[in-house]
Amino acid sequence: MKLHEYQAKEIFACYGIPVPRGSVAATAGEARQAAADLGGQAVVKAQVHAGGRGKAGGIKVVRSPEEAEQTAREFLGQNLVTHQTDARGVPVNSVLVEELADIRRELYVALTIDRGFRGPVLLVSAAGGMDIEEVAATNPQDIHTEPIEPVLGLMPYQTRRLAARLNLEPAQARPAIQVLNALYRIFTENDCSLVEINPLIITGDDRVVALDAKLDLEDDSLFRHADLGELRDRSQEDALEAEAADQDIAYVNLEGSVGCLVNGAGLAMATLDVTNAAGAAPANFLDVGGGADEEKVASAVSIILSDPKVNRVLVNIFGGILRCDIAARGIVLAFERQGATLPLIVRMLGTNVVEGKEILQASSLNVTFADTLTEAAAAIRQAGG
Amino acid sequence: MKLHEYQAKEIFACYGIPVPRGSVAATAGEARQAAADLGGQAVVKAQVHAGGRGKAGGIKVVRSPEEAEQTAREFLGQNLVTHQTDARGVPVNSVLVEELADIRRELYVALTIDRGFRGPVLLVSAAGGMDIEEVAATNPQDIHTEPIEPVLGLMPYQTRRLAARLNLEPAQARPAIQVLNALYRIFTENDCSLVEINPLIITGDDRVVALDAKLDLEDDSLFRHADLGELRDRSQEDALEAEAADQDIAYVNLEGSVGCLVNGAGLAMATLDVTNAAGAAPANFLDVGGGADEEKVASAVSIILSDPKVNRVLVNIFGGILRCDIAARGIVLAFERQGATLPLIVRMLGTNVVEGKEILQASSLNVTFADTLTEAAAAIRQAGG
Amino acid sequence: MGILLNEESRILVQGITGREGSFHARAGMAYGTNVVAGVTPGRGGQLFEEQVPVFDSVAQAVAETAANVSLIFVPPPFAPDAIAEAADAGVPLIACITEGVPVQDMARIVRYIDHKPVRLIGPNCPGMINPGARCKVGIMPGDIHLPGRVGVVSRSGTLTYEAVAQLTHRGIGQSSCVGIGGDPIIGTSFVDILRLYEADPDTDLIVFIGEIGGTMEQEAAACIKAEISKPVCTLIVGATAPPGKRMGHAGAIITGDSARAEAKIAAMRDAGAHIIPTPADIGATAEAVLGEMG
Amino acid sequence: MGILLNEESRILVQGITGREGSFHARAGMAYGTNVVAGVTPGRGGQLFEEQVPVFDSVAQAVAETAANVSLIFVPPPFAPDAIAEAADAGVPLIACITEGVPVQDMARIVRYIDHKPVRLIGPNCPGMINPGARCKVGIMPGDIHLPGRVGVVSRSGTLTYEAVAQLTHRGIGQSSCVGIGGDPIIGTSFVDILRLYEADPDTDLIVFIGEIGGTMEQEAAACIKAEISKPVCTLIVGATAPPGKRMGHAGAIITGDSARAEAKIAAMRDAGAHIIPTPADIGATAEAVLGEMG
Repeated sequence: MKLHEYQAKEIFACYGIPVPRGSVAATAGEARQAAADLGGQAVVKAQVHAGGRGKAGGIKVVRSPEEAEQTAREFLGQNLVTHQTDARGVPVNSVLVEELADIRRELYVALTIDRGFRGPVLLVSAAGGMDIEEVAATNPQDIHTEPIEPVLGLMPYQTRRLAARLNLEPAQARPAIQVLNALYRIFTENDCSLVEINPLIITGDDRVVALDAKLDLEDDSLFRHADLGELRDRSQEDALEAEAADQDIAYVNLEGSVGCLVNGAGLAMATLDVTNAAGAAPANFLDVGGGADEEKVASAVSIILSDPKVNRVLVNIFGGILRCDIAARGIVLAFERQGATLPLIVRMLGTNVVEGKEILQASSLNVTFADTLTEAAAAIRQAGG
Repeated sequence: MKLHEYQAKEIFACYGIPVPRGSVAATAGEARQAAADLGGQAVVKAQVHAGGRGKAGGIKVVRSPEEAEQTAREFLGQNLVTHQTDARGVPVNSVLVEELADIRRELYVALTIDRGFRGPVLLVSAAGGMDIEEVAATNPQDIHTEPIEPVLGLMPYQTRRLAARLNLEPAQARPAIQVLNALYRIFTENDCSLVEINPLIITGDDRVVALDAKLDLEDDSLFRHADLGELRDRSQEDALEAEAADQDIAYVNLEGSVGCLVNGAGLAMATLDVTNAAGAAPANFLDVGGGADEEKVASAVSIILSDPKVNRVLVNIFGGILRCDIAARGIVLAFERQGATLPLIVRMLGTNVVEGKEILQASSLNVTFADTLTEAAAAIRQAGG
Repeated sequence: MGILLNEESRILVQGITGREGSFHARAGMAYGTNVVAGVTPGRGGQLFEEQVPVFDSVAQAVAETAANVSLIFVPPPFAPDAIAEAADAGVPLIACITEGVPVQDMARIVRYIDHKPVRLIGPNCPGMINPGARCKVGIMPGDIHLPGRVGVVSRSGTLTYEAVAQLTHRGIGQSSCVGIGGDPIIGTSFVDILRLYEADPDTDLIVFIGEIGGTMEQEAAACIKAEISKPVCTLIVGATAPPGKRMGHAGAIITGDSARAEAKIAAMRDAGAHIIPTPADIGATAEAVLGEMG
Repeated sequence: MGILLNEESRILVQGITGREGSFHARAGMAYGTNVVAGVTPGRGGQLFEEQVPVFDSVAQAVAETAANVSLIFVPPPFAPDAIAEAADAGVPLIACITEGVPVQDMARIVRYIDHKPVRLIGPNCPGMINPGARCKVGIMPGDIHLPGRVGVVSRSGTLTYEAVAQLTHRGIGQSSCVGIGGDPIIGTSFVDILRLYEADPDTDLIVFIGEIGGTMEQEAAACIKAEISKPVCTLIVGATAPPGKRMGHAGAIITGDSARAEAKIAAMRDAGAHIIPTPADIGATAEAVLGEMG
């Protein structure tokens, strides 16, 4: 789950990480007032769950409260399209109005889980303010990492080493190290999957300030952070993906026309590959999950059917935890509820497969059965006619 | 460093461990008021840094505010002698006045460091309210332990297991497990060397309450708990031992007449053994420590000389971190400051031993040198004559 | 013989009285698995299916039944505790099926286990099966398996079944099948399983199913190149997944070039693995390689 | 040969610019120890005693000088970090002299180290010395030692020197001497050192100095009984310490019967160790046992 910059900065401030003075505004009037409170000059930042705001025009420096009001009016209610969003972009419902910063240096700092290390790693780079993935691709030696042993936590020798790699002067190293320690506490105490400051700036008077803030919470740990769960902003999410997520269905909206209902992430990806190999394009990735009941399967199918791009549906279920008869009932339920008549290609194997097929056969649905992935690919081509 | 029961209970309460209602009183009038606030009936508990208060008459049930006042008057300003104190006892400067408890069961719970496990262990017993060391000696099977891996912390399966060993009913297990979890947080977050509740009671209505509270802080970690360091009550400590501790000198007052100045705890114990084997009795254990300078050695000698039991002084210094010349200068300084003329047996070896002996020889002190422990033993006998 | 499981495996099911736990315990028993105990705190003393004793703790279950494999189905918030309890009780092999276990809990758990003679499979995995020993410790449908001499290893569940079904369809049996799980932090890696297959005298060929995301396939490729003498058939799925999108709980996040399918396929090809062109070709590729081996 | 240290030992001193660090680095160099580097954060680039380069970090020091032993003198609040830094930098042998290290920090540090090929001696210890190799890593006075074939091990510092002085006085040399430290949680136990001496072809006899408190001497006795073929002379100090009193930082707390000197002496006698009657008899007892060995 993603937080907005202003929400992340509130958490940062609680942990003692310096952030610019400022306030969030939901209306142009509030933005005007916020800029006035800062003395007129300010930076107005669109609050969206997407990186690349700067290049996309979502961050503007203003020289007066009037200009702040005008800029907020331009931002609010519009969709911002960045290289991380799709073509529709994401809606701007609030802006953050902040004091201008006196930037001497821009650093990059982040914490995430490293699969290889099997624990958290701290990453820093002197190349702050840039696209860090590009830095990683082109100049990997400019990114410095410290794996953090959970039993020890972030140790002083590690933060000293990072400060040295960033060429920080002694007066800057101390506050920078405090930021790193606070960031680790934020990461662990809130079960984050990512905390990122880009840029972490050093000001002309050697203060260290988080100019931006990114904080992603690990979905699987939200059960113990009820307060943080309330910060979710559904307006920033793809409507279908959000609906799916509510039901614990992994769904990603894609560009094609073949709706895919699959159980298991790996098989779901394999299904995309098979669909593509068949010369068709999948409309979505969908993993209905292992513990799905009839209703959850029906919800998943409804999500697929509510996507206007979809002109045929491919079901690829390998019965394990999810039994084929349950899946079949859910599919029939959803098709009948919506009165859908789209062609349905069904490939089922595993637990209770016979019962599953019988249920589908007994229904009014336009079903083509496939026994293998090869047959399924042929059927997709056929149905796409 | 030890805390008083009432101080420990304040910390317990902060961590959500239920404690009896009550308040601490430094005067008989305050005790009267405290009992009145509780409705008259109360228990009055002498606040001293020593176990065995109950048997020693330091805990009394009172039936009225007047009786509370009377009891407090008897306690306050007196010394309480328990089996854990010496014959002088320790002064009672405050009493804790608490509501009477409805005791159904008495449990024992403690957390400490286990050297073998090299980490914290949680101990529980159904034999609460008793001398736990006696339980451990006579019925070790009645004490249940759970080692706690620092990387995991106290895990639910462990507290479930302890609750089962204590034969707790489900309604009691939940609050008891909450107490165990809180106790572990107290232990780790405050760098305790011991946290103990004896008894942890189960009330008639299945509440779990800490009737007593013992909390020892690890001295070596006090530097990061400045607030807790302020809770130190010097009145409870042996004056000489407290003075020594202030200077980071390990000193234990004993019963004999041979003052001992030694560097290193092991050699200091060996020196006690040698002194005893020589038929004499040491007046103290004293380890002046490795990093001692001249002034610290002088302080140590002054502590020895201020003990009226001492009629001769044995110095056993093996120069390492502490150089013999530094030790010699400190000894001379202290003797001369106090104008002491007691016989001094000096056994010195190691770094700068020649210079050390020269300094002592050049002084006005009544010195007998010994080269070996055997010679030192002989000199002790001689000087004791 | 196969790996991890054999005729001596005595299975304990943690969470046996829950919906999934009971379903799969029954399915395992129906397959022939020697389920000797169940654990559900507070349910000690019950009998599961009128034959399997249920205990309050893993330690009790191990003491009473000499269970030596634990299969975990408890809900995600309790899974780290269940794993630690099994490890503490001395269970040498643990499979945690539970999906959605907090990642930072797992970071601590794997370090705890590193100190102990314990192998953890998962979490968020389908488990493992040894068809020859009729021993199924997981959620895979047992009847698609056929005893034989091909070792299967995969990150995910249903894709493993797909691989097995294609093999069995062509009469190619399996020595063992293991799904190591798709979470960011798991107990046993591809490399661990590859080494076990290499050492297993009853495995002739390894079918390896990888995915986009992370670099575990590259590490496996390095291991194959350096240590594995047996032929490996490799499928990497996710080649057509769009970049920058998160594909379900498998944690298939395309983060950098090395996480992409092409990079993984290249590493595997360089390691001498036989590349399976599409997910539909698993059985055919294995059959062809076995044919070459004669 | 001796244990832990030899002619190949290249010593790094953490805290070399401090009062104690500089004193003992100098003393070690004067004894003949190959001190190759120092570390003090913020002092990198300096030269200690005009010959030993000082670095900002252990990793730099190891990279530049191939140091393979670290001797730590930093103040107690920073000692856990110094140990972890040395372990992380791959230093295989660390001696932490610092007294007063927080115990719960050490509980975490020893677990971190358990994962690594690192041996930690201490903290709160005198260190170790190999007189034959003229290598001194600690705070013991070097000149009391004599090269020879007796291995000394003790919890505490000055009592170790006492033992060594009595041995040297009688012309009995030492293969190695190690003080393992008196804190509740230490990196290396008596048992670890006993095994090293057992395996060392140049050690004929072991002098073991124990203390009241804890049960480490009993564990050592069990090891001696089961594993140690070489004769062991044992002194246990603290027999006349009053019960219930804490005797300094050595952590000599008399908690139960097994922590008392009598129990430890009995365990050692049962293990076949030669009991040294009083602290004055260390040299005489060793001499007598060596005489019996012929």
